Amino acid sequence: MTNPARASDCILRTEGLSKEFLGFHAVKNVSLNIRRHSIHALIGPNGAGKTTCFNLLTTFIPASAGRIYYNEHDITKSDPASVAIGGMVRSFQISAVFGQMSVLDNVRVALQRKAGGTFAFWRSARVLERYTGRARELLAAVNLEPYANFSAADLSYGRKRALELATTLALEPELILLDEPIAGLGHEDIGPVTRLIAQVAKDRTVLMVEHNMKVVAELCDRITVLQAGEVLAEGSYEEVSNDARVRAAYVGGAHA
Amino acid sequence: MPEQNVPCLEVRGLTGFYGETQALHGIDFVVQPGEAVCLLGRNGAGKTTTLRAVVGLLAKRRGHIAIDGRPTQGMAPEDIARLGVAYCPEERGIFASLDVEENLLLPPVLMPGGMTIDEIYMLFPNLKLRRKSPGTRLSGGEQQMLAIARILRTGAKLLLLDEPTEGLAPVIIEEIGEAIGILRQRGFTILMVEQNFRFASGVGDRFYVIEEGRVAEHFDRQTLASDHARIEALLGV
Amino acid sequence: MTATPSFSERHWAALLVAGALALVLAPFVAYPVFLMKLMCFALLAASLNLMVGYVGLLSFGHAMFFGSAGYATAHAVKVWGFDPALGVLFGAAVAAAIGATTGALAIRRAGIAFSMITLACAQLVYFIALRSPFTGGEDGIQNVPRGKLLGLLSLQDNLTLYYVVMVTVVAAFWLIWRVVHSPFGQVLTAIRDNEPRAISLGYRVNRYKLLAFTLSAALAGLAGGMKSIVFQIATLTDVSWVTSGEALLMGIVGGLQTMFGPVVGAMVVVTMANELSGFAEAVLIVQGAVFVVVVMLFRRGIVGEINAFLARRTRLGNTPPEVSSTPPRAPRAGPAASATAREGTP
Amino acid sequence: MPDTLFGFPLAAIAGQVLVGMINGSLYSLMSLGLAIIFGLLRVVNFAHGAQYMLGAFVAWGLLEYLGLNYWWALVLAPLLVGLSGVALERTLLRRLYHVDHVYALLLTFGFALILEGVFRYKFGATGQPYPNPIAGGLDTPMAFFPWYRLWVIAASMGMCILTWFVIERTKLGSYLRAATENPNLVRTFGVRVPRMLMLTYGLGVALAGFSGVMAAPIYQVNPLMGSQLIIVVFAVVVIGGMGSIMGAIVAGFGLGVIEGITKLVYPDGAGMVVFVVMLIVLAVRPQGLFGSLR
Amino acid sequence: QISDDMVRIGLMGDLSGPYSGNGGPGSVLAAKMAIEDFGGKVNGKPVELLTLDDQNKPDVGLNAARKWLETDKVDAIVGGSASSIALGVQTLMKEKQKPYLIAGTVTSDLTGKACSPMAFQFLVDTYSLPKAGVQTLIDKGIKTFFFVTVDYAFGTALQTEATRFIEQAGGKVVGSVKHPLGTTDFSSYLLQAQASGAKAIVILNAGLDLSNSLKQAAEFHITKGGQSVSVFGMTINSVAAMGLETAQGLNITVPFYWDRDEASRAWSKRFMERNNGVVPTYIMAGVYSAVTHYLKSVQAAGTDAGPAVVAKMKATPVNDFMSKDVKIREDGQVMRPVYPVEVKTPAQSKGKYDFYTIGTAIPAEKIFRPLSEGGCDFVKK
Ligand SMILES: Nc1ncnc2c1ncn2[C@@H]1O[C@H](COP(=O)(O)OP(=O)(O)OP(=O)(O)O)[C@@H](O)[C@H]1O
Ligand SMILES: Nc1ncnc2c1ncn2[C@@H]1O[C@H](COP(=O)(O)OP(=O)(O)OP(=O)(O)O)[C@@H](O)[C@H]1O
Ligand SMILES: CC(C)C[C@H](N)C(=O)O
Ligand SMILES: [Mg+2]
Ligand SMILES: [Mg+2]
Repeated sequence: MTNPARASDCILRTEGLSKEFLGFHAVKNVSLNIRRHSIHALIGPNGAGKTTCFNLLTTFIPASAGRIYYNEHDITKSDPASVAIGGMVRSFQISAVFGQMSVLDNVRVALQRKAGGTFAFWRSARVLERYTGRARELLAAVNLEPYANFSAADLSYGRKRALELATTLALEPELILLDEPIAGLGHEDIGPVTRLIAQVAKDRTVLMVEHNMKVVAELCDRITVLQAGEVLAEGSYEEVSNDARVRAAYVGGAHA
Repeated sequence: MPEQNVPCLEVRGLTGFYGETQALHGIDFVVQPGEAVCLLGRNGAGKTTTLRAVVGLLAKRRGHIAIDGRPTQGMAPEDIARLGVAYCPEERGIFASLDVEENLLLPPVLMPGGMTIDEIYMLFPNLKLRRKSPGTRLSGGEQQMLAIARILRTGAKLLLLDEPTEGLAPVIIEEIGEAIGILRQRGFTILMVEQNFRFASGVGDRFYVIEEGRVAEHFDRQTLASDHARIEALLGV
Repeated sequence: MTATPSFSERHWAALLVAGALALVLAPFVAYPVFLMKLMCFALLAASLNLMVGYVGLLSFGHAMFFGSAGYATAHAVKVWGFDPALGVLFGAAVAAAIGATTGALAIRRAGIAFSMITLACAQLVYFIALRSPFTGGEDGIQNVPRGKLLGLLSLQDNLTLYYVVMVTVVAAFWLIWRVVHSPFGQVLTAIRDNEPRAISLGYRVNRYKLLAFTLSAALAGLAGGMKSIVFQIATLTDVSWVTSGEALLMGIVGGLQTMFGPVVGAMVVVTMANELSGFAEAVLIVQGAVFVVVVMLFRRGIVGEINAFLARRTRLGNTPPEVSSTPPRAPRAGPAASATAREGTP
Repeated sequence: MPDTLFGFPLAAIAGQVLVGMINGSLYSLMSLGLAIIFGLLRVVNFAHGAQYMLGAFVAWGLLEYLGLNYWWALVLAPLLVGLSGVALERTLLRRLYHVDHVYALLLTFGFALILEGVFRYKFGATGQPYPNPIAGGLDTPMAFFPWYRLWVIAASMGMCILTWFVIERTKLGSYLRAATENPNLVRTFGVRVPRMLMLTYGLGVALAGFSGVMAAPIYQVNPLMGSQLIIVVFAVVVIGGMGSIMGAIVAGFGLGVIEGITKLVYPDGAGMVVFVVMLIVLAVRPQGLFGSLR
Repeated sequence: QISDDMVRIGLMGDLSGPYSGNGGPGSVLAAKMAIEDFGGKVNGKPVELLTLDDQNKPDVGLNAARKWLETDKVDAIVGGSASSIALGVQTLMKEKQKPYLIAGTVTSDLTGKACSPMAFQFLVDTYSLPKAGVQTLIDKGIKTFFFVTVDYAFGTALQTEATRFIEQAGGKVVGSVKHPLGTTDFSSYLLQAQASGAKAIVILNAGLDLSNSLKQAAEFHITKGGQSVSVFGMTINSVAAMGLETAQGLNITVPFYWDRDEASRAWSKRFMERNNGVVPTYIMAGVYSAVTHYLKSVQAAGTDAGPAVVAKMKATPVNDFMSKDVKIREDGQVMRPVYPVEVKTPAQSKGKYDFYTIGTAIPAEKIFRPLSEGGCDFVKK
């Protein structure tokens, strides 16, 4: 299923990625090929190792075996901050915003990282004004402009998700990793967030974990199904959803 | 509905506060013994808060709550629990310092009639596999299973489940639906908060829609079939 | 920034002018040595506050910076014949070096563990001070000459020294204010708020924390160095955990996460100790009681409570609710944290 | 049998190991109490030293005013000190569980200052002597080992094992551990959590009181005895791993012995060796020997 | 003339710590008694007593002394606890030209290397204490010594002087170990001393430290191998603290013992009545002596100006219940005789504080360091 010949098309590639927790193999020999400018989904039953994969890819935890190549650079031994600096940014399953800061500052903190000068303790915070314009643009893109001066903690769940996306985008990542972006959202929010993801995915690559098959079907170009830490199947939504093994392991009978 | 016997849970004019802000503005509903009742509603409507008020975790609550006819105003959570109520919280509340099995065995058995460990493992084989793993090392979905499994042992007759299917794979959701069916056969009463309407409509007898801390709508399974359009509009499904 | 109280610029200007005037006139009203002591402790408390209030890490070992800088300055000035200014800077540099070393160990842990590690490091420094020959053990380094500032201005006179100390302390406070309101300060806030998220944005958080810790140590050292010049003695008291505790008490009484809390706290605590001097046990009892009362009744501290009060008033007056002088929120093991724990900190 | 080892007289080594074990006993008992309280309540009980001192004073008071001997004190003093802990928990500490843990630390710190101050006010900083309840000793050719000190070692070990068993191997222990993490949730299971936390604090404090009684005949009964010990014990707790019961016990005895040996090899370093060990351990294992990086 | 119409005496001591039994509150009482006995007034001007707990911390003592002199107009400071503090205060008093009446702190540097024209040593020092002690031990045929020493100015000075005496007498110091002030557990130090095999284990500390170390020495049977435990200086409160059972047989020298003669018994009786029946130490007696002599000199000089009073004090012999016609040497040493005493066995003791068998007085010239050896800079050679 993997095709090393076209490796250069891939922004992110793993070879035999494995993770063992005290004798328990959470991820076994997973080889992923994430094509540039695609939306790629990672699905699978609970405990299949999806989140662990994310943690491995972003080097939040070290791999037990295998290699990770990001733009053909080996980042297996890197650290999370460097990975982010390199252009691969993740979001968290539980919404992650800086609650005590204003919505605008949330985005500016990200812009600031990109621009540097973050150790400048002798300079006035006013130098950050120069990021305000760009920050507002980003907020506008996710319909958060009106809330720019709100404390992030006061936002509703859906808006926090949107803010998180805006913050992530501020770093202009090449590759965005989203862990269950839809989970916990009310029905009325699912549509907008789905559209938002589709929108930000332009010119970038997205790798996401999601249980909501409707959303996966709508968004994703390619799907990898994990089961018990191993790749069970890979392909387009049609291919995967018609795979008998996948249906047995994940989708279940009622969902045709 | 047979109204003469005492309801398993009765809530009248329930108001509740987080500090200064009011989250519940007078909620009324009843749950009869053996029923499965669903609370629906948008994010932030007050569903979780309602459950927390019932189990006594919401300190600032006013109004009437009675379990099997016994008012619980002013009672501590542990005393309410002893009336036969068990709660599975939204954020799961798995204990990191206990392994899976310890988590499972933690809640004391309140009354006879709960499931046995073997039955539980049959229902959730993942848990058996990860039996000795620290509770919070489980995947998100596994933790959800554990949280539900944990209260099935206690024999509590009234189960409060807050979004039991969040983050679960479709197959597992199906299994949970079956489990709820089994529980009802055994005479358990279930009050559940659900965002997954498809799932809820499969298992619930009656539905309350909560909006801004009030009950905005109430319907039952019959209506669900007959008045589909209205409900779709209501919930934006 | 969260710590800026919301009342208007004009109020602030008036307050600053009044404060400046008070500082200039104070030595004519009060005993200058007492005032200098007060300022040194205010700076110590403020440096600690930088860690506790703005980085969210409670150091229980700030005395190690304060005290070792005291020794370094005393030694440099007395034995090597350094100029007092140079001596104090040397003290601050030594403190910064100790800060960088201990910080590298301590910042790897958060919350209570961080506090315990700093406490233990401080205790190690204490024992070194107790045993090593150059500190004079129990005797301390005594008879430290006050000398001449830059070889010109004799500091023998209390009043002269007072103004020198005052200018230094004001400058140091300005620096703290600047740090908090700088791009760097912004990053610190973000890290305190949500560390995993800050990492995922590409911040190497430990470096920021370490820099903050080192800065804080240097400032504590500055205070300690000056104190040894003022009192002409460097002793074990200044490296002992009691001093760390007092610095913390000042911060808490005045209000963490506020700029002037440490000043007010130092005023209260130092005055109290002064009034009760001669009754060591009474000092203990009163300090203990103050801790208990503040913790139980007004956790925001004096300045924090005032800010909150002003904020409430302005909010009624329809200005946007920009203020929060909430007590610091360090990482906790609450339900929310345990839910995120697996995601955030594998 | 050679009478020196690495150039040090064997008698001296044996003596220092014994002394180390005695100190280690107290370190273990004290850090055990701290570990229980920290592990379960997430409270760094800064008053632990003061409560240890209280234990010693209660023992002394029982003897002085009521004529009750050591063995009575060994039972009564921990009980009384534990009750005082319960009172503190009920009236003040309990209200701080919902705010940052730092405040509980500060509260107990303040409480410790008050206790120490009051006792200094009442009794001065001069110690009160407490008679040795078991006279005599084991006379070996190497050194003379007083019975009482040997008893302290044995009794502490017994107490440590008992406590460890209760917390790690019983149902009560798992309630306690769960209640630490999410007390409210455990309450909804029908477990009386507030009462449990209160008793836990009482138990931890009683251990401090017990250590105090143990220490009384060895050291003087002195208002300062607690604050002198507590900081070292904190280091022991950090080395063992905060909140780890096994860690507290192992690190306590281990460090006692290491300290004893250091007194012989490099006396000037004896006061610091605990802290040096701590730094080394932290550099290698930030969470401490038995701690988890939770 | 009396400055600001008031004579203010500051009494500094360890009022609550390990040395509080030696001086502490008892010294305060002694100073009060001295002022009362003097009539509460000098030349019609009231005498005021200020007290301070220096907590044995140099910074506390020094800061307070500075404040006393700079803002509270204190005319003289009396007392002392730890030598480390005294050395600092000494410098300050020299700078401010105010009399410093030392009674309670004993490093011999105060009249030697660090001497000051404004200072007086009213009692013994770290030269005189071991001088007799070493001789006693050497006379018993003891040749090897091991020190357990408190680690600060006092202990260091005591050990240096003792070592010199021992070496002069042909003895040998085989080792020593230092402990911090306020140690509670001495067992490891003692075991080390025991393992050294030295014939005499000498404890060079004071106050609480001293009673603790001696008690633990007994507990560990340190002397079972034929070694002996000795001390060179000790105040009577330590004997009370450790009990005669432990202290019996120790030989020390003291400048005062309550039961020595009629005058000392009479004064001590008055003192004990006001001190809960607790016996005065020689330090407390010394404070009384110092305050009395100071007030007399102020009266005679007609002023409280430092240099004038100091001149008067040095010119006048000290006369009180402790001592008769005792001169003050140029370097400030009060040349009083000292008494060798041996601690009684419990059987010998007949009353509550019947602790010592007292020997014949050693004249001051025999026991204090000769002026020429002190190295005091302002003393004319
Ligand atoms: N730190 C860890 N220690 C031990 N086991 C772990 C750890 N992290 C994850 N696991 C185990 O690895 C397996 C994979 O977990 P992971 O979180 O990757 O699942 P997932 O696919 O994200 O599932 P879900 O959809 O439920 O979130 C699970 O069985 C989990 O228990
Ligand atoms: N701890 C809290 N402090 C303050 N306000 C809260 C707290 N928890 C909930 N709220 C507020 O109370 C209201 C009701 O919240 P609740 O959690 O009951 O909603 P919900 O219906 O369960 O929503 P969801 O579907 O997102 O879980 C919301 O407006 C929410 O912001
Ligand atoms: C004999 C002692 C009271 C002497 C005192 N401890 C000193 O430091 O000088
Ligand atoms: Mg997951
Ligand atoms: Mg909810």
